[in-house]
Amino acid sequence: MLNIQYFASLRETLGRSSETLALPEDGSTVATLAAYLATSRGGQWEILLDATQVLVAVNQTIVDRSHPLTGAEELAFFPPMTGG
Amino acid sequence: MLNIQYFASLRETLGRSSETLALPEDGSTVATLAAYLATSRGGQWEILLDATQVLVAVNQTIVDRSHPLTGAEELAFFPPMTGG
Amino acid sequence: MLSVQEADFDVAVLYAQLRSTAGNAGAIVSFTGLVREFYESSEAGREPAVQRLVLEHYPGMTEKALMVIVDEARSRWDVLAWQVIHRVGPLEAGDQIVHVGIASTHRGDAFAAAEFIMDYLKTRAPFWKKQHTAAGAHWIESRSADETARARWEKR
Amino acid sequence: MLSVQEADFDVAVLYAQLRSTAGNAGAIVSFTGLVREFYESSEAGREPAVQRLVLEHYPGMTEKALMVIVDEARSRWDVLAWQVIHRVGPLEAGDQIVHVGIASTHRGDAFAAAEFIMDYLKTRAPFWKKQHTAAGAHWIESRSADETARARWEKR
Repeated sequence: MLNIQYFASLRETLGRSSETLALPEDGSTVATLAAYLATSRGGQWEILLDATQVLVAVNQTIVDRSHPLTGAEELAFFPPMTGG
Repeated sequence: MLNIQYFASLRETLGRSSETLALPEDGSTVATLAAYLATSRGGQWEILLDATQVLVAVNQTIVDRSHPLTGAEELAFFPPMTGG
Repeated sequence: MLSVQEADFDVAVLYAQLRSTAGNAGAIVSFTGLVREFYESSEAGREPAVQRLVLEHYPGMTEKALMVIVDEARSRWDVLAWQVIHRVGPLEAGDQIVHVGIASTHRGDAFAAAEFIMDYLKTRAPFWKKQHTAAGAHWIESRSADETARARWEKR
Repeated sequence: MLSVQEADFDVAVLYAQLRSTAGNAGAIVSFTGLVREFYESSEAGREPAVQRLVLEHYPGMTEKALMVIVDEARSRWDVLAWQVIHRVGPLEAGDQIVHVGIASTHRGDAFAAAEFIMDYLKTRAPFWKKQHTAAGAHWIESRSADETARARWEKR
């Protein structure tokens, strides 16, 4: 199962902080998973398609959208960081 | 009168920390004053001719050798700085 | 020494620790970030006074991301001792928010390592700031200046 | 705040002063230089352990030269508050020798102003170090690396 977390403004926009999800059939990369979530849920979820507004970490490391998924990852979606 | 000071290794090399001197006839710039001291005193004083080893301040500001002198200045000769 | 914490930190204690563990260091550079009362907006000039700032992070990933940044700094420069402290949770104007301390043999390395860590921390460590003002609450947007500052460290 | 003094300084007190006078600063950078036990020689590798260092300066000109450097830094960057402390007289290995503290709105300005002041101080302020070791005493020679560090700030 994928363990997905949402942070900061994205968590508030989507109204969700985490969820557990089986890897969808066409979810072989971060990009296809984001597309699956955006199209199957619609509305605010379409923000996941915007790669400049939504960053992705797989197993706590930031990755490109082309990063492959096996379905056993800890995934996180979040806006650009504003620490320091 | 010129009030001349010598600092650090230069003070030790020349065996002198300060002196008061009337502006020599041909001492219209720092360069000609240094040449006057080097040639009239000879020996270790010739180090004053070396503009990379001996820096000059007039009235407490570092100047080029071409800086003009009126004869009423506070002058200082010293090696490159090594503070900090 | 790496710490992500709600508690405030004491720069005096951090400096003493760094100095005592730094061996034969010739240079100590420390950076402390403070919560500013006003935040500039690129569009609208000054925004309302910040009454409170709340810092959220991604526990687990935060420490990992900071260690990657520190390790990269240590591989590029001579770092004899280091400290990275970042606070999370509620903060007020004037509060200390982040601290980076670097001890090195020479000053150039100490300055570069400290500034590198801050520039990467700003854009690569999972922290987010929410600003609470009299006019309401909103998330602070990332500044392109921060990404520009980070990008100049990229190796060509 | 500028001081040329024989006495040691307390970085904790300096930080507290800088923070309290800095107004709405977002960034505080401090640099502290320490006397290193060994000095490298470009030719002969490591030299004998330093037992004592004596710092000479040119009273009057020193303060003037440091103010010129600080004023130039303030004209180039946003500096809300600043401190430059330089010790003179006898020092031992591990002793604090120089401190530069800068408070600024943003971190880039604080880092740049502090490093600029240090690079100019090293090559443009009239301080000279004499090193006393078991093998005798000698004046420390200026390092070309310090002049290179300073020259990169020159405006083209």
